[in-house]
Amino acid sequence: MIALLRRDLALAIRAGGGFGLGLAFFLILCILVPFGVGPDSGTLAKIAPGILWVGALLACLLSLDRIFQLDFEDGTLDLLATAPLPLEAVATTKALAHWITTGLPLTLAAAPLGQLLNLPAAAMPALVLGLALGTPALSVIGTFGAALTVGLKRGGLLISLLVLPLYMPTLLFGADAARRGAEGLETTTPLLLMTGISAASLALLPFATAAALRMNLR
Amino acid sequence: MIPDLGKYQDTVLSAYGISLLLLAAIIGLSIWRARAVKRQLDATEARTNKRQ
Amino acid sequence: MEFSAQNLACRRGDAVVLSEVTFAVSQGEALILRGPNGSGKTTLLRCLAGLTPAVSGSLSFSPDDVAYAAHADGLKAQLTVAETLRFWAQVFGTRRIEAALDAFDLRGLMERRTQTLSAGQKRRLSLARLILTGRTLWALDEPTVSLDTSAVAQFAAAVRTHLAGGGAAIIATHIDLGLRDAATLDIGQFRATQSVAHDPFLDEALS
Amino acid sequence: MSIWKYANPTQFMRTSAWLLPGLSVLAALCVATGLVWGFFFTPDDFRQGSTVKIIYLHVPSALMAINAWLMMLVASLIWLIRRHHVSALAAKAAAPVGLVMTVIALATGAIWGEPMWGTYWAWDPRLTSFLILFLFYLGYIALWQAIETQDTAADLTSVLCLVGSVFALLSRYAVNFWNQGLHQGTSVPVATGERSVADVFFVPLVFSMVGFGLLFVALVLLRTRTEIRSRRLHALLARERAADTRVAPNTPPSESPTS
Repeated sequence: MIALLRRDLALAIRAGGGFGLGLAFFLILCILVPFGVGPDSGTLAKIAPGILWVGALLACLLSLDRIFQLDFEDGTLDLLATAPLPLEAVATTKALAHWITTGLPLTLAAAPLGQLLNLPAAAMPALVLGLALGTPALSVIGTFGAALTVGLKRGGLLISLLVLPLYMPTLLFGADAARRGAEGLETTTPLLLMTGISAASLALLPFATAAALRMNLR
Repeated sequence: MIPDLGKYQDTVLSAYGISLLLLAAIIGLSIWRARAVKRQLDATEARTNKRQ
Repeated sequence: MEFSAQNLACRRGDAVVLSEVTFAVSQGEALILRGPNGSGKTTLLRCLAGLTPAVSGSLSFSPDDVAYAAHADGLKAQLTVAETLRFWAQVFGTRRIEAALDAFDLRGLMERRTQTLSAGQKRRLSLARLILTGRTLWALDEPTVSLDTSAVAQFAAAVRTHLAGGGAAIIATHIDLGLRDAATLDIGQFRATQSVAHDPFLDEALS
Repeated sequence: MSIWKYANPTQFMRTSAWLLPGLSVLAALCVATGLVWGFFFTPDDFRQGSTVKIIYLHVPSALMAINAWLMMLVASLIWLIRRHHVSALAAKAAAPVGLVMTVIALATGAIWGEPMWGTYWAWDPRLTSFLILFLFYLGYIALWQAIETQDTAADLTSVLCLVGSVFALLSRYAVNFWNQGLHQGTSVPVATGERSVADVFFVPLVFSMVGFGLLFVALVLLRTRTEIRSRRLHALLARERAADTRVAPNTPPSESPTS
């Protein structure tokens, strides 16, 4: 497992632009929104948590089809499937690698980039905590979507359609927690519910992902 | 014959209109596809039976 | 220990391609699969490797004994030769990669990135991986594609040492590898008679 | 052999052949009675006026939108466990019908809400969860189209349906959390059984609900038969192609690996 994780991270850094892709997209978003919505800090502050959450979601969606597609095309996936490593472990490791290159940098960058959107200070903790707890679910669910569409020609678009509804609970709870944080309300309940979803996804989805991979390699 | 629907006349009619249109669409599409596939299947079977 | 299959049926996509496949390979022996393209050599090898479950029939060994090598090399362009071999060594739990390096004379290329290697060198690297798997049965699909004569000789030597060490090999290839007592098996004879025989949709009564 | 004998294509085709006409007529009758009775012969509601008549479309279609997904879930499970082709094809056949039911529920819900909410779309939690269900249907149908090998398509869509159902349920409650909601109470809460709808409105509602249910079953039977015939068509064409390649002199084994 560690070998696969180290290999994926090394590959991400050397070829796939590594941490940069998600961050670049996030930066672009945080710059474009004020241009589009206008500099009035009142409206910006109100929509900042939601925009940051949607940005994190879209950044994840962007990099999903690369999770298995590259390994499928050069034959590595076949070799991994016949290796002693169970496919469930491969799925979890791939999700972790995706989170480290996409989810983690976004969580860390959310607060500083939030300043561009006049993110109210009160919303900061709930937003960052929410992203920290929510983005792993986005990666695990995304890996499941990637496994469903590995080997398909125009898989990228299809993944977004398949994964979007699966992202809804995490997005709804995460954005809600961030908005409550901004208004100074209690945020523990949405955060706890979202963590529950993340934990359940992390525990159960790799089995569905492995099953989907086996079906696709058949 | 249309009952007096009061000021919500167009609301109710549009709801019924759209729904019946959608129902007709799915029913029509299903029947049309059923016939098309049946025609193709019969043609292919005629051809393959002739070849055996 | 003998690796055998009894009336195996294998499918490719929706269609059953092979039926009643029966063969046996004992340790120290090699079996060469012959047959025109599309006759199902790859399908059979993927079935033995456990990638596609057999439609029917039985195997006397489990996929965990099989080291599979497909057409595609399965190499990452940005990794160096050493990193690739070390990765597969860790995955298969073997410690030292020297045996693989020497078998295909890759010592000189250790720090070279795979993308800078020639097709023949890449092929030798992907075959070197087999030695790291430590698995007894090698299932190889057209291994000598893009190899020059000296590389083919190297590959044949590696197979011989594997067989001498108590291993077995099933190789789909068109060229003569010079393995002395290798049996051959013509896949054409196992072509499934009605190629979609098991498809319930072909029931005569159903029309 | 219990009901599984209905799952093999030949038996299913024979049984559905005599079932379909009767069922379609019955469905048409029930839907017609429910809608005509509800539309022409029920009084206006004192608060909502005549818009209450939309209930005869909104409630049945919403109910069927959810039941369609449940039926697909059961069919997917049957496919994964017993590998019966008919149940996989029934799930594939039901998806578009479920999609249309969801769209009808969304459209009628939005139109019905417009006079009270002032806008067509007020992000009401229940309507929003139907919007999410709509996305699930779209993804499911798109996945079926995207994969050539039918058996792999059946496998993958079944897994998507299982995972999707869990997340659909989660979304249903996440949406409530996210917005209190303007939707009126459940008119026919299946769980508790008591109803907030006066008798005079209730009987036609039952008719149209039964009607929509029968219509759904009839459509699924029809579409499943078409899917079976389409699979048979492709199988015949595949066999024809295979026969042709065997007859034609097979090409000399070239070095390029294509088997």
